[in-house]
Amino acid sequence: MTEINNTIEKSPVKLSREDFVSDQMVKWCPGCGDHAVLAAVSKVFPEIGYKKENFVFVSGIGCSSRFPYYVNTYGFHGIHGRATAIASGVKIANPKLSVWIVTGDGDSMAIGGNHFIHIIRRNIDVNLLLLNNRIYGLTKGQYSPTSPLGAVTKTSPYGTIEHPFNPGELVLGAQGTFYARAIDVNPKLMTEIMFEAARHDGTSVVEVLQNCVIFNDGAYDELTDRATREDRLITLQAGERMIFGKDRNKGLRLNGTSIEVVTIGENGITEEDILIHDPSQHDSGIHLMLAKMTGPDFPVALGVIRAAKCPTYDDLMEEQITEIRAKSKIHCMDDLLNSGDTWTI
Amino acid sequence: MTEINNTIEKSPVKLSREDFVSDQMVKWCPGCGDHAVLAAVSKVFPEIGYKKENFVFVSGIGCSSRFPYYVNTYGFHGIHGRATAIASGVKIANPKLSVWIVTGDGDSMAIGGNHFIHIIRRNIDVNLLLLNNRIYGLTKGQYSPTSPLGAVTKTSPYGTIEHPFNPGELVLGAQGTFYARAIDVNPKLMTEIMFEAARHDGTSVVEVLQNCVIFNDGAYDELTDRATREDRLITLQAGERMIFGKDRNKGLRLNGTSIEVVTIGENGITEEDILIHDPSQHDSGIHLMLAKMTGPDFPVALGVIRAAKCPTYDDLMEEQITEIRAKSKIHCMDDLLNSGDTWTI
Amino acid sequence: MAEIENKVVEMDEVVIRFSGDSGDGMQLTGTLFSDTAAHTGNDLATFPDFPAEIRAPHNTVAGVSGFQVHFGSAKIHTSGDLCDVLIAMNPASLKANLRFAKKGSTIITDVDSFEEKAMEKAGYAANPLEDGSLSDYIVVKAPIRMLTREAVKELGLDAKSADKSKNMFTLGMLLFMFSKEMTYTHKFLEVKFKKNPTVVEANKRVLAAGFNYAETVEAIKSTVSKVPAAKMPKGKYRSITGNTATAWGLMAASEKSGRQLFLGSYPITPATEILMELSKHRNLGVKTFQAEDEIAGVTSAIGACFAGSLGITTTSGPGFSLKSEALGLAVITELPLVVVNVQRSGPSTGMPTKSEQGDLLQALYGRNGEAPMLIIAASSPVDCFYAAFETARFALEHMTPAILLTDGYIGFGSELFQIPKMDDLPAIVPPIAAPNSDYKPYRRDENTLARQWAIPGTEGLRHRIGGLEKTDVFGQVSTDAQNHEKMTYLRNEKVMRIAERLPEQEIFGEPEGDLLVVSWGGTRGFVRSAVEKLQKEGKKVGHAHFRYIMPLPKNTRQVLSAYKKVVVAELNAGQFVKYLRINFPEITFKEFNKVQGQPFTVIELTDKFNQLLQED
Amino acid sequence: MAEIENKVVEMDEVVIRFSGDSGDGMQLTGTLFSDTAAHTGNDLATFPDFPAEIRAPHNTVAGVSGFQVHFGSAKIHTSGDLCDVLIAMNPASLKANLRFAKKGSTIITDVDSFEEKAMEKAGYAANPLEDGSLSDYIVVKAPIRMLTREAVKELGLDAKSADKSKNMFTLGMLLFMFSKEMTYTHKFLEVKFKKNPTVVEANKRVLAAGFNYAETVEAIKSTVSKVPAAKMPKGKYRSITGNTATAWGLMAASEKSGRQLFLGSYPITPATEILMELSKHRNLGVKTFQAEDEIAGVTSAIGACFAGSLGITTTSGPGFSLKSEALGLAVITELPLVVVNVQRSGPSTGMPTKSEQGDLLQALYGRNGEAPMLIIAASSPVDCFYAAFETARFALEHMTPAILLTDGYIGFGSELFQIPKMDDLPAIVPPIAAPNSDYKPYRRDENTLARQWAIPGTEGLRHRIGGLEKTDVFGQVSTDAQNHEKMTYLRNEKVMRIAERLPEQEIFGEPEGDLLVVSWGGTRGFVRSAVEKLQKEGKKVGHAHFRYIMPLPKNTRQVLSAYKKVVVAELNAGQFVKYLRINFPEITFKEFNKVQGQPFTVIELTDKFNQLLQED
Ligand SMILES: Cc1ncc(C[n+]2csc(CCOP(=O)(O)OP(=O)(O)O)c2C)c(N)n1
Ligand SMILES: Cc1ncc(C[n+]2csc(CCOP(=O)(O)OP(=O)(O)O)c2C)c(N)n1
Ligand code: SF4
Ligand code: SF4
Ligand SMILES: [Mg+2]
Ligand SMILES: [Mg+2]
Repeated sequence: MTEINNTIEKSPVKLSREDFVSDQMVKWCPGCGDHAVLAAVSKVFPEIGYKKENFVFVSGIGCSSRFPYYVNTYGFHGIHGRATAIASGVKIANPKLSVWIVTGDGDSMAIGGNHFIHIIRRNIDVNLLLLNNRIYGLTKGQYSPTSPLGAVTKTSPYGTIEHPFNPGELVLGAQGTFYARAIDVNPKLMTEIMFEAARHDGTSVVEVLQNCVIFNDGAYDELTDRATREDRLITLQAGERMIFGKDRNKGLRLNGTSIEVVTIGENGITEEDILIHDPSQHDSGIHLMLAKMTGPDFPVALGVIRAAKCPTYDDLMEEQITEIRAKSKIHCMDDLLNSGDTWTI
Repeated sequence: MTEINNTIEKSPVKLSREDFVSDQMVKWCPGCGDHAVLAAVSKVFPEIGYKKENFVFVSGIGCSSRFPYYVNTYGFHGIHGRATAIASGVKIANPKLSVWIVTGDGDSMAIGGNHFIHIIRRNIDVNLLLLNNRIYGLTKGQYSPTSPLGAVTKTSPYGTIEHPFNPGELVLGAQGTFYARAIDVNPKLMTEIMFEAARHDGTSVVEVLQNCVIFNDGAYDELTDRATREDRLITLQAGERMIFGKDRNKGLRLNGTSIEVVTIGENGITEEDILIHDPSQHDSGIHLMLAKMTGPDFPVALGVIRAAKCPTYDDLMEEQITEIRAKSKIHCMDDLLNSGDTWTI
Repeated sequence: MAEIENKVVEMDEVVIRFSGDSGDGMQLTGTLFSDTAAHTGNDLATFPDFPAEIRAPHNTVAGVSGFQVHFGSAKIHTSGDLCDVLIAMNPASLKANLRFAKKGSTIITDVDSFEEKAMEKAGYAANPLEDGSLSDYIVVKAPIRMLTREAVKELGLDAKSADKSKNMFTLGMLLFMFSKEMTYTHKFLEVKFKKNPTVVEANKRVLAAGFNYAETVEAIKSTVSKVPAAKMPKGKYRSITGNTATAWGLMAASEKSGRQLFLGSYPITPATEILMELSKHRNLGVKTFQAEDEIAGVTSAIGACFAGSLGITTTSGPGFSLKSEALGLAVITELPLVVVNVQRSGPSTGMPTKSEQGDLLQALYGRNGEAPMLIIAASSPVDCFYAAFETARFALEHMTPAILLTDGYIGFGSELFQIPKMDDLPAIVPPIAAPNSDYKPYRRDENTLARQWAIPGTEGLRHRIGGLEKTDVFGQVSTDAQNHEKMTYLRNEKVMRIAERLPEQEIFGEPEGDLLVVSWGGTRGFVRSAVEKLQKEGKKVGHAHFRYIMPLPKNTRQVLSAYKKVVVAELNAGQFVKYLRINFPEITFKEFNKVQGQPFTVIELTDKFNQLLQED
Repeated sequence: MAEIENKVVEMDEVVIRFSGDSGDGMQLTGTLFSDTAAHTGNDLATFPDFPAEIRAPHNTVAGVSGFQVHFGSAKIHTSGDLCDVLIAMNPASLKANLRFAKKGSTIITDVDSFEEKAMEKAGYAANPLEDGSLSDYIVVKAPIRMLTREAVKELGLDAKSADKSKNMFTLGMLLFMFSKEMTYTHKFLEVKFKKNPTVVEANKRVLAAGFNYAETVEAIKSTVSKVPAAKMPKGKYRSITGNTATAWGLMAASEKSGRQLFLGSYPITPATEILMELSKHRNLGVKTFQAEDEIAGVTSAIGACFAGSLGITTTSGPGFSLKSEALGLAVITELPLVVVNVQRSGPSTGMPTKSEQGDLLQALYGRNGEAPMLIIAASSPVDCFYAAFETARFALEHMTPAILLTDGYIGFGSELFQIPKMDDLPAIVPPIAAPNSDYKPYRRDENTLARQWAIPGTEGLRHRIGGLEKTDVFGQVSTDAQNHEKMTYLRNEKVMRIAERLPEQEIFGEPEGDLLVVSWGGTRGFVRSAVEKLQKEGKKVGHAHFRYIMPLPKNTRQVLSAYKKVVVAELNAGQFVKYLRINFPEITFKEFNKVQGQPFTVIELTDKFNQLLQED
């Protein structure tokens, strides 16, 4: 991981994970995937290297949104669905803070869907951890916008009749500049992705496939089962070919307008035919195809799928202020009050 | 246009545009693009052929949202941003109504963004006319989520610092099954598209590029100017090649993962090389590329860009009711009250 | 059994509190005990006390789950204050629940769970079973875990599986203690585990083991008691929670009115159960729409109302706030929307699992502009059924949006419900406009002032309504000054006229006296119990419990003037009393407010009322 | 000019109403006339009357745009009731505005616009200028269009371009009528069109043509009048609208407190101008965030507050409703959020361009749970500056969210503003926690009960707050019953203690008397004028106008008890009076309510007060 360079002040001393451990009892269910995310955060924050008082966590409501209590930074536990909007205010007000949003699939994409697409569109420089367990955990098991069609839950006893969002697709549809997918059982990948999210200027959305052991256990079994996972997952790395499989002999390539899975060594296919991953590519078409891939025909993509450069809202705001300030003749309220059409009696 | 076939009752007599003219004074500014949409609606409704009492218009708030007052159907002028949610209730409650939403770029994608993406995700069978003038008209000229970056408006005197949504991209990112783009100055295309929208089972989003003569005049000049428009626009037709240009010698084809503009007759390119438009294709990758195309390098696509088959929420609801009803032993409240664990004293 | 019956003490009423770790099955144990009592003729009320977290760490106070049942041979109004028997399945549950135990009550503990580490996690420095701190109680130290494992050993169950039936041991003990048979539980087990006979057998054996063990314990044997059957009206009964009752009341109104039920709702504690319950009833044509947020919940319901359905939205405080704007739309379009607010402790997210009556003023005034709505407050779990039915009925017949206020306490609580016959419920006849009639959107019925409902799809009634002010009768968009004032007063008057159809407000007690206790909503049971107690002591105390908030019953002024003093008791900082002061400025009101996220206790009420009786 | 001055009549005050088609430039004409009057020493107030539609069809009543100015030689409180001069640039504007003209007033019409088709579109069956229907007025039938075209013919302008300066002709006439010079307008034109000298010249010629024409008209010549300069405090002045004043007041508070101003807002009539104004001031570091909706507006502002800014959100009724839930969050996190609600006529979308005072009870009670906020109401366009400043000041110093109520009438209206010096405004010192201090999120200042503000980025103050109830001092998540009650009362008491810092409520008039008129917010001017009028007639009437709503000034009870009768006058169905009844049950209040989307008129107020004085 190369160093991060931006306007957020770095810590003069090397921090450790203990610097971010809070004194609160962690009350998630034993076995919940959220624990792994917490562990990854406290591991990666010292590496990111900002002063500890420059980190701010903002969340909404949900099991996942209890996160801020469990990590020793500045923290704001908001209201349901509004973490993204609250965080927008925090970051615009003070761009020198490293702002992290923790949200659930319901919090971000059900009630919070509007702020979610708008923060992404504006490309405000925050990092968003979307803990996607495809269920409402805190309210005990109702379906969410990511629950698969037909899912039987407390509010869909006969199966849902709703097509789910694919978070990656929605992010890209909203002009997203950074989208990555991690999974709770792979902490190493999670910390790598978090580091990249921190490095990215703009809204970084990190979807974590997170198991809710109580209300949706096994939602990602296919992707975590040792027997199948290597054939069901592909971990994308910038600059590397999209190769996967137990025998590392499967790959992705383009066929006409669609992506397809091929086997290296069959039908004359060689490594050269396999696509090379470029998360920084401006055109999001291929990123979309990668984000959409799903079983059984395709492997699910993990890793940083998109990380494209684009000006951030907060930078543009600061630039505009600097520029207008330099041009204007009005420097304080007394100037303003006395400007324009006035007269004396 | 082939006939529409669904459960909505048809009129036994042939209706005419007069059947849909309301007795209210139309109060849009002279020259506003909204007038053209109104004209197109009253022209196409008789062709769609439903009984006139089966049409319902639902709108939010905005200039465009005054629409229901100006057309003689059942109408509900809602509150800002909620037309999509209100219409969801209308359609689910009575799937035998033909439900039309009229909304603006602010109404649908600013305050109404959440309901917008969710109605699309659920694929509720309504028709949504999105009158996109890239400005807030009714409140007199503030920028909207579709105003281009840098736009100078009443609330962005120094230019906006926000990246706009592309409505088509957002629709597809939200799992849209129907997306079309029309322009106010082309009434024929508009009525054709509206007819196709009515035919489509699921949420049909029709974006109309609409000129606001007062607060954003000329937003689409490039696309309406006789001198340039044929080179700046491409009108897509199902089953036809994507050819455009004053001389009908330009076309679109795929190059690697991207779309490109080519000239027929140059560099050995023949008509055969040009892509054929298939709005019904399930994979939305190519539709996304088409929806995203923008000047100066690409023509802007008009016409039905996507119309893919997918079960609708309202049909699934009715099916579920029929199925569960047939299975259940409880047929009325007395049955329910007396079911399960009871005892007599 | 003969032996037992010899020693039994008769008791009028008993409160038992079950508590244990989230995984200990205390909700089920409590429910089974309650059902047994109900089937044997007791009246009863129950209340579950869930932890705020889904499954907080094992053996922590945060992870304790509780269930309280109050059963008796007379009318039971509440799930009880303090308990006569406390079950504590581990140290944390003892820690969390001791404050609910009466002095002198029996505490049944699983002594096997009082291990070093568990006690430490619960925050005990020393073993409370041994340090004398429980000397005011009768403590039963039962080796529940050990005896449970013992009981199923023969069946070849491992310790982990065996431990899952520990709760049956406890249940067996309690059945013995209160002279109840095991048959109800047997039947339940046979149905529930019909695919797994070993589990049935294991549970039955553990149940019997507990039952038999109790007999060997001196402390229990000497206190075995029996609560005789209550004299309840003859009829068919079931047990029901407030949230289920609300759902059913709305469904009953749908059936009676012939209007399809459409629910647009977003999950939120403690209202989610209504959505969950209604989503089960596709068989009765119920359409539930789990919306993306509360705003879509209410606006989809408004859309459904426009389309001719009984449109409903259910929520709790924060969600209710989000609906404010849309409620204004329902007011100005005069559609029969029903909003259920299962109140919880605020402000903001507050204490989501705790109950409060904090949203009354918001229900009355929480909308921009003058936006009056009908408001009814349910007073008990069973009353949720009738209150929901009535709210929908008046909404539909008077074409007004309406709010039903319940709360987490009565929503989660349960009572015995004498099953009504649908034929006995009043008819509901909404003013639906006839096809091709001379329809004007805002023409009103002379008496009720209700406008007519013209349902899309009906021939000859095409019209447009919406959130802008409209002209009287004709419904054209208008900014006319006089018209706006007229419409404002008409909308208000329409709601006020519903008072003509309401029963008179009753006083429980003498028609006049020293102290009138006023309450509203879910506190009825506690207040009634307290007043009954004082009345028995010969004090001139009366009770006026309000279900109808807006409008108030016509005789309210008279009722409030009948006693020397009036005190308004409510679970907030004083909201109904503000509303009464506005309406009856000439009357002096005293207040008794509690803002703790907890129900009243009878004792604090009687203390307060006694004090008021003595004051000058 | 000498000649004119010979005939002038002196007048104390005059009301002029300009009206015409949306495109006729009446807003500009009115503003230029007003500015001229102001520069010549008159006090004044103005109010624009926009059409609801952006540009409704030409010549329709829906498309009429109006502007009223009230200027005088004494203190001017309002933009006036009925006008002395009505300008009607076309038949529709006559139709729409005649009801605002005093009997006997002068009506100036562009006779050229009274063409058949235009009259029909305006809804006139016969020409009102000729059918005798205006016999109660002095009607000036000026051929404005013709003479305007004439005046610029030499410059080679076509009819369409010429017609654009018709308004200058009218302005010229009025300047003559009220003995004002044309110099101010000349200067304005020179600046505005500095790139186009022909346009400057054309406008100047038309202006002069109007001026000269007026002299030739007998009806005008005989009524030429002069309103002498007012005796105003010495100082520097400018004219300001309420919305701009609000924006500037907030900016002043930002500068004084050293807290960056962050505005999160979504456009809505009539509040949008505040967002528009603030977005101009990047030069002063103002950050405006045009949010995707009102909820993002308020929650982003809460986020900014958390981050150490003066976080603000501005809106009107429907948007205010949407913010309800988030306001609860600001209450429980105790952050200094400022919410501005520029009230408009409700319920729901209601009449968006009309003003009302309908959101008071919502401001007080429109949140779930017990969620008290500071509430201040501005009483005039200029007072918006001071009220906004004060609202922000108390919010910041007491760490409480606060609501500023204004309304469409004072928001769009303008007054003359004596420019204050920033040094003369009070300091603002928020309780910001020092780096590495022993910080506890909910430890409070002994006097104010304000908690400290620990700003992210500060060393040693990491902490977490949020919407769940927290323990006193330490700020841990808690469902403890006693703690919740304590925190509930602390949050309330903190707001109530602000009363210690408020000035005493004043009575305008004698300390005691027969009738005390109580009002609040934007109605101050009308009520004050009415009371002044009655006082001049010797009646014992006083006026108590409230700016501080929550908390009320400490001496309020005393003030309300000083007079024999108390009447509360407000532009709603009676909201402040409800609040007063709650707080002062012992006082009898009478009500005068108006719910028409229109301001009071002095005449209806005096009528009502006279009636109350006579009643027993
Ligand atoms: C305004 C509002 N509506 C509803 C709720 C209830 N609620 C709390 S969390 C939640 C959903 C949680 O799901 P998700 O965001 O996926 O988080 P998870 O618990 O699964 O981590 C809901 C519906 C609330 N607290 N506030
Ligand atoms: C809750 C609420 N917020 C804000 C408004 C004010 N408002 C009305 S329409 C509108 C935007 C209109 O823009 P758009 O949807 O693009 O429609 P257009 O007028 O351009 O057709 C706004 C902000 C409102 N009426 N209600
Ligand atoms: S309910 Fe599910 S998501 Fe919530 S803490 Fe438990 S396992 Fe995790
Ligand atoms: S303001 Fe613009 S969008 Fe609105 S009616 Fe006028 S031209 Fe049309
Ligand atoms: Mg979830
Ligand atoms: Mg628009």
